[in-house]
Amino acid sequence: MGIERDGPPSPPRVTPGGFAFPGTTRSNHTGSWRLERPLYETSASPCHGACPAHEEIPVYLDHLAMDRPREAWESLVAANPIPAVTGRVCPHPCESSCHRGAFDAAVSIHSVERFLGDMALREGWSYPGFDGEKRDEAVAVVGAGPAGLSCAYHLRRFGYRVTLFDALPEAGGNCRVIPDYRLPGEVLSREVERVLAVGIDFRPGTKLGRDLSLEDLEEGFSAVFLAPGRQKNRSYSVDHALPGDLHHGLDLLWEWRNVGTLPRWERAIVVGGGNTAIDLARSLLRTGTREVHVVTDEELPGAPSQPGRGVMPAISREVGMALEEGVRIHPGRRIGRLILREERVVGVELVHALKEIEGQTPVHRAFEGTETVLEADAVIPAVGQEVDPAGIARLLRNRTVLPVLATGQVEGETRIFAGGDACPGGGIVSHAVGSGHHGARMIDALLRKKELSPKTPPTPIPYSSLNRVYFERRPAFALQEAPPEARDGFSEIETTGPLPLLRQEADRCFSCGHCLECDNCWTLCPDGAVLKTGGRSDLPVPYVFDYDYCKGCGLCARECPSGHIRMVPEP
Amino acid sequence: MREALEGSQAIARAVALCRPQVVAAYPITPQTHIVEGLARLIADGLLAAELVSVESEFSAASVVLGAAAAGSRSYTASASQGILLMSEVLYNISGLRIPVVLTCANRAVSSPVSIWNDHQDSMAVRDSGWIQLYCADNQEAVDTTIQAFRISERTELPVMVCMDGFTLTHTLEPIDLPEAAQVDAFLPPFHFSRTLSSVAPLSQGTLVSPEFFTEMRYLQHRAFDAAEREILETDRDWGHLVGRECGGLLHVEGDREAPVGILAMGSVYGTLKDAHQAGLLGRHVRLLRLRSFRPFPAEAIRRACTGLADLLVLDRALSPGSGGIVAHEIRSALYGVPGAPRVANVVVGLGGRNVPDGIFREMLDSLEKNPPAFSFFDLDPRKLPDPGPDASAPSGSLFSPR
Amino acid sequence: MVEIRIHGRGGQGNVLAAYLLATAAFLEGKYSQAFPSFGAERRGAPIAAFVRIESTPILRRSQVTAPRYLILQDHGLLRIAETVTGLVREGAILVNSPDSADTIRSRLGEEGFSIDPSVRIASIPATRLAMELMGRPIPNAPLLSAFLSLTGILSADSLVQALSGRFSGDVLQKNLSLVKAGGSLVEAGLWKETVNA
Amino acid sequence: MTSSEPPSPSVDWAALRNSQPRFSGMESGHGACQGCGQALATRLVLEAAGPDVIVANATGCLEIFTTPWPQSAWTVPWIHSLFENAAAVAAGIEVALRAQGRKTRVLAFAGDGGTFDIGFQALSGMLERNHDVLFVCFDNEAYMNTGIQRSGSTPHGAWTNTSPAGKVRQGKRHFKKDLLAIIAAHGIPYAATASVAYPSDLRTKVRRGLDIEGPSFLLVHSPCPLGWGHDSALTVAVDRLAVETGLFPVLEMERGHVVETMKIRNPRPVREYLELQIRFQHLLGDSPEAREEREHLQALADANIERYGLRAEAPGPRDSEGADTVRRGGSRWG
Repeated sequence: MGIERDGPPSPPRVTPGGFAFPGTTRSNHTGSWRLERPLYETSASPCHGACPAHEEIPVYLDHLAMDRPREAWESLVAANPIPAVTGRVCPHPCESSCHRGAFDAAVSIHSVERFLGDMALREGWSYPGFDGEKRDEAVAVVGAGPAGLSCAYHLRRFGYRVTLFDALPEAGGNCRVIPDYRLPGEVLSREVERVLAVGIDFRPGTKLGRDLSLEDLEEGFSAVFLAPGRQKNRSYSVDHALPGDLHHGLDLLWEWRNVGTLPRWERAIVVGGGNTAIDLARSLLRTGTREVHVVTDEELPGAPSQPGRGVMPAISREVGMALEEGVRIHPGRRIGRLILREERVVGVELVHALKEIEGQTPVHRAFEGTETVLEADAVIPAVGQEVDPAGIARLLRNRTVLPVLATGQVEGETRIFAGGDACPGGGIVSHAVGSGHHGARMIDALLRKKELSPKTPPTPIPYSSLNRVYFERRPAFALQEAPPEARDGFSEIETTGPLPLLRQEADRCFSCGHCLECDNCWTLCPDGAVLKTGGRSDLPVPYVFDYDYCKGCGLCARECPSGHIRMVPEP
Repeated sequence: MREALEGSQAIARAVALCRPQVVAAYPITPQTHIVEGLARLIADGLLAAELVSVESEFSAASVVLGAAAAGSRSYTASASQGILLMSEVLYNISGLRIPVVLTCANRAVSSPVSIWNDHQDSMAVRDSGWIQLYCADNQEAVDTTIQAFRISERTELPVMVCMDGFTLTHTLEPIDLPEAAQVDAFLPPFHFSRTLSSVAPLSQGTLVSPEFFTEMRYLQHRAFDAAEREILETDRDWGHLVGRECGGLLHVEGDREAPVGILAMGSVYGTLKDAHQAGLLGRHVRLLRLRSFRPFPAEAIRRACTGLADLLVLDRALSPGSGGIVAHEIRSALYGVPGAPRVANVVVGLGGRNVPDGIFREMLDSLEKNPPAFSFFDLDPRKLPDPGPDASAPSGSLFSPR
Repeated sequence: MVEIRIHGRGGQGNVLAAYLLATAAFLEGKYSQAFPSFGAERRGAPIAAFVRIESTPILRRSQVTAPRYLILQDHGLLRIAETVTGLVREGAILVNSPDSADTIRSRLGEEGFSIDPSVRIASIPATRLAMELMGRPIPNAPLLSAFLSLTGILSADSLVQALSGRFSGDVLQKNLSLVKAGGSLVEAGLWKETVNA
Repeated sequence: MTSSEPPSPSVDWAALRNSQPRFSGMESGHGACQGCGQALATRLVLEAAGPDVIVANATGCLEIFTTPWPQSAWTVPWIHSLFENAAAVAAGIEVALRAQGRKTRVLAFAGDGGTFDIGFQALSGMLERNHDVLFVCFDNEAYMNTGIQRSGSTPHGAWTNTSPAGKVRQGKRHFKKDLLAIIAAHGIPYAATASVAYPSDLRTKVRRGLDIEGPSFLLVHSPCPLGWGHDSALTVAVDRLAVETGLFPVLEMERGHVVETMKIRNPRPVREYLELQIRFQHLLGDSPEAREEREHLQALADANIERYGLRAEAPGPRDSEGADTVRRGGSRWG
């Protein structure tokens, strides 16, 4: 005997005229035909991959597009608690990576982020996600800049007790020196206050190395997150010469923030290509300095560049606006000599120069015989800051920045983590936010005695995986920008738009790798093998494949606009 | 009520009495007057039915298929080429077991073209799964038409009422038309158990695999057993209602004890009976009139043939290369029956050729001369291109060209 | 059984004449049968129609090959052999013609037909009558009327009743006047003994 | 990266299937080929038509793959009679319903064989007699049910088993029958063409056809992966190209006059369409014959664009790029 069934099935009985009852092919499971099966698979969007704060951008864009601004904000603050700040000051690398940029124009993500941040402040929304498990462990966070705030915030969400120390009387870190025309102080204050209000024990005016030691923290807390930032001005001189009344750029900005005054010069030269230089240059123009020059050996953002050539790190939009406003930028130059009368600066000798990046270290080169003279009554270095070793010298071990592992732990330490500007890389607010978030997650893993497995950066879904035929070209939303001639004061240059416009902008999102819930798969399956789950709790939303009937034709995957469906061989 | 009516008009009136909701037809001689009559009844408001004047017989059959499947009593009529053009649909209607009534105004099938009467058209679709009832006169055609709706609806088999073209359709004679109330009492409102309806949706006309096809066909075949009983019962009921019957499946009369019989279908039987009554047959003869060709009443035939030595079967259609058609089936029914009569088969009256009352005696006389099993009885060999050795044989003698 | 063959041309109302005759018979309680020659002929071509009248049910379905009476809707039909074929001895022919019966008989001889002396012939100018009274050359009503008058097999009233079943209004009135006129053109009962023979 | 879980045995799939927010006139488990354009088109038509319909179906793939007795995929009342009589059967159903005073709508389904060719007479008669029937032709441009033989709808140059490409012939010699012009000549209230690549447009047309009293006709271009020789995943993509090349004009007619067309902003070269399909492979080579046929097809597409005025510069809601852009949030049918 070969193969036999248990008992022969009784055959169906024939009907007059051969009629059949409706819908009975359901007993015919055509899924057995399948060689490949489709899977719903969320892939990383390029914007998410590019976002230093790890925001799930397509998710909150989707919420807003579907007219759920609060849900949008809530999913946004699941990664970044200060979107009104980052929405203004972040150079939004997300937009540079946006696939929509290759189609018509990148989605104006920062406009949406800022809009949601503002709306939350206006509406008084409070953060979601603080009603979970409460933990006994206490964690210390040093530095109430964006990294420290972010870390403290996420630790609170995980249920920890958090004490946040800062040397300054206010939280906010270097964000405080960003001029009001970019980031109104009130916006910053309100977001910072909201963060602190999640139950963080904030200790202002408490400086590590002066008011408490690392050992105190190690003893009093289960873990420590260090985010002291870079507060110490990098030393500057031109062949060891310095003007007598040397002002550092960042100090001037703090002076403006705290005292409300800035010196008025006839002609000031700001040295440096970063945001501090640009912020200061523009602030000086606004406060009465007649002429402001910026000298940098880097190239202007967006200028034709050779590989390895240094580009001004300042946000390109800001550089552009500075130029519009009358700041004179001298790229590819450096000051070769200060022209001093007594100790007073009367001018500088500029020389053609360039900055090349070879490996990790920049190389500055100047070219003799290209000197020109620029008269000036002030030279202000804004060439960056360094980490203040006070209290953390043990960890720095003669390095300029805190060495951290991928786990966020300081090299050689178990319970000490670090993030923000004090660590290598960084320099922008959203990066600080992201590092604080990362630190919080790693601390959580440590305290829960789980493996500290940092997320590997996701590979974003390629442009070719999208089915662009389902999208219509539409112009991108742009923030309203005051014309240069009207930018005399410190009121904000950019103003946002009404909800419907931002909603439309959010709707431009391709949702790369995410389900748009567009119904294409549900609509186009010839076999009716895609089912809507309709919010059922026992099933993933919004669709499932009914593999009883899916023949594996691949039509759904081919027609998915956002690359959310992948065909895989049948197991 | 008794009226002098042309056969076609009588059929139109009889159909109207059955209150069909849909009538679809394409004109073809000699069927035209039937549908024209119905059109006039509808135009005059005497019949509330949808008349669909289709673009072909094919569509006529298709329309009544759809209409009956959708729950309406439906009627069509045709003849000759029209029946053949319908044939694919005819198989379909019966296979779907949809009740429909069709009048076939029997006519020859071309080529060569003949608009006149014989039975080639209905015989061509004898295997299509339709009940076929042949009428001897117009009264019977009227009564059979009304009966046909009931038989069809009870058996879920379509019924073809066969009446000879011109000979009946165009002949005016007195007809007893039943009263509307009588027909209403006899024929309940149309009901089809598998009516297309979104309330109880069914799928009809499915693909049936070899695994089940035989059983499907068997079911259809068995339905004809039930149809035999239904035809008899319906005729009997009709008789109780109006006082006349149509002959059930097979009508036997004449000299019941005679050793010789003649079997015929359709209007030629009237002439035969007339000749018998007038004594023109010259001998005692048993007369058999086959009313139901499908279902084929084999048992009734065997009973009716008891005691016969010879049976002459008249065919009015031809299966070229074989012979008559009815006779084959009669022989088949008698096969193996002890003492079964010899069966002689003649084809007469093809393409409207007149069948005079004198011809029957010649046929009977020929039986005594050991006739061939099959012959063209009214063939005139003088008209053949190569008359051959029998060219001198007079018209009316048994002659087989084979 | 009385068997009648009516000859005419397509469009002259030949079949209608047969139907009227059979209907009139039916109205008198007789059995009757009327049918056309089943031709495929078009308007104007010679055609025939048949009538059978009997006091018992009629079973016969064959064509009328040996009629007792011929009714001819125009005398031109006399040139066609089929017209007179099969007429029984002592049969009779009624012809729509302005010519006299004798002229017609002699013309038949000229056409090569040998007519048995027992055959009776009568004629009326039915077309002329129809043109006068109805304005259309439809001769059948006066012909039928004359035929009934000659033979007496049915009453003129029955014909009137049959016509009333088919026509109404002006057409009916004109037909009725044609019936009246047609009947008056022949001698009533002239062929009666033939019928009874 | 997160993946959907394999079906959980605890899920009541039947209940989930029965609670879908759409009407299912043709159930799963039918035996259509993978990626069948006709199955997709039929599903869409029935969804738009809703449950209160009766379908008369011509012989063809659709009938075969939906009703393997004792099963049927149909949930609406359905009858299949023959290849060539769908229109007449539907007409019969329609008059019966009218006689009974029932309001159920009647649909006739046929392929291009049952419409352009063998079923054309019955269709013409049905249209002429003004039956209130929506006749839907699923046009896959050949007799696919019998194994890919040419039909009156097969485009010029296409390979089929009865119009093979060989040494002296380049596929079908004759042109695709201009059925729409013939339909137009009937002067019926509504006729339209549609494509499975534009489901919303298709749905709108089904509803319009059913709403209008009297006969209406809908020609739905329905790719056949088997007969056209394209990947089963490309059914919609191929059909979109059929529209965007101009080879298959999408339009609406009322009383024989074109009243609306789906505009093409960026007509695609015919070659892009041909390249996806094996039935046109012989036209892709460098031989003069292939080039000539290719140019011929391009000219036919251009002529369609010109004849129906399909070009548009500005975006419109019903142009080939804007007609079925996605709406997020499950509102595809909104």
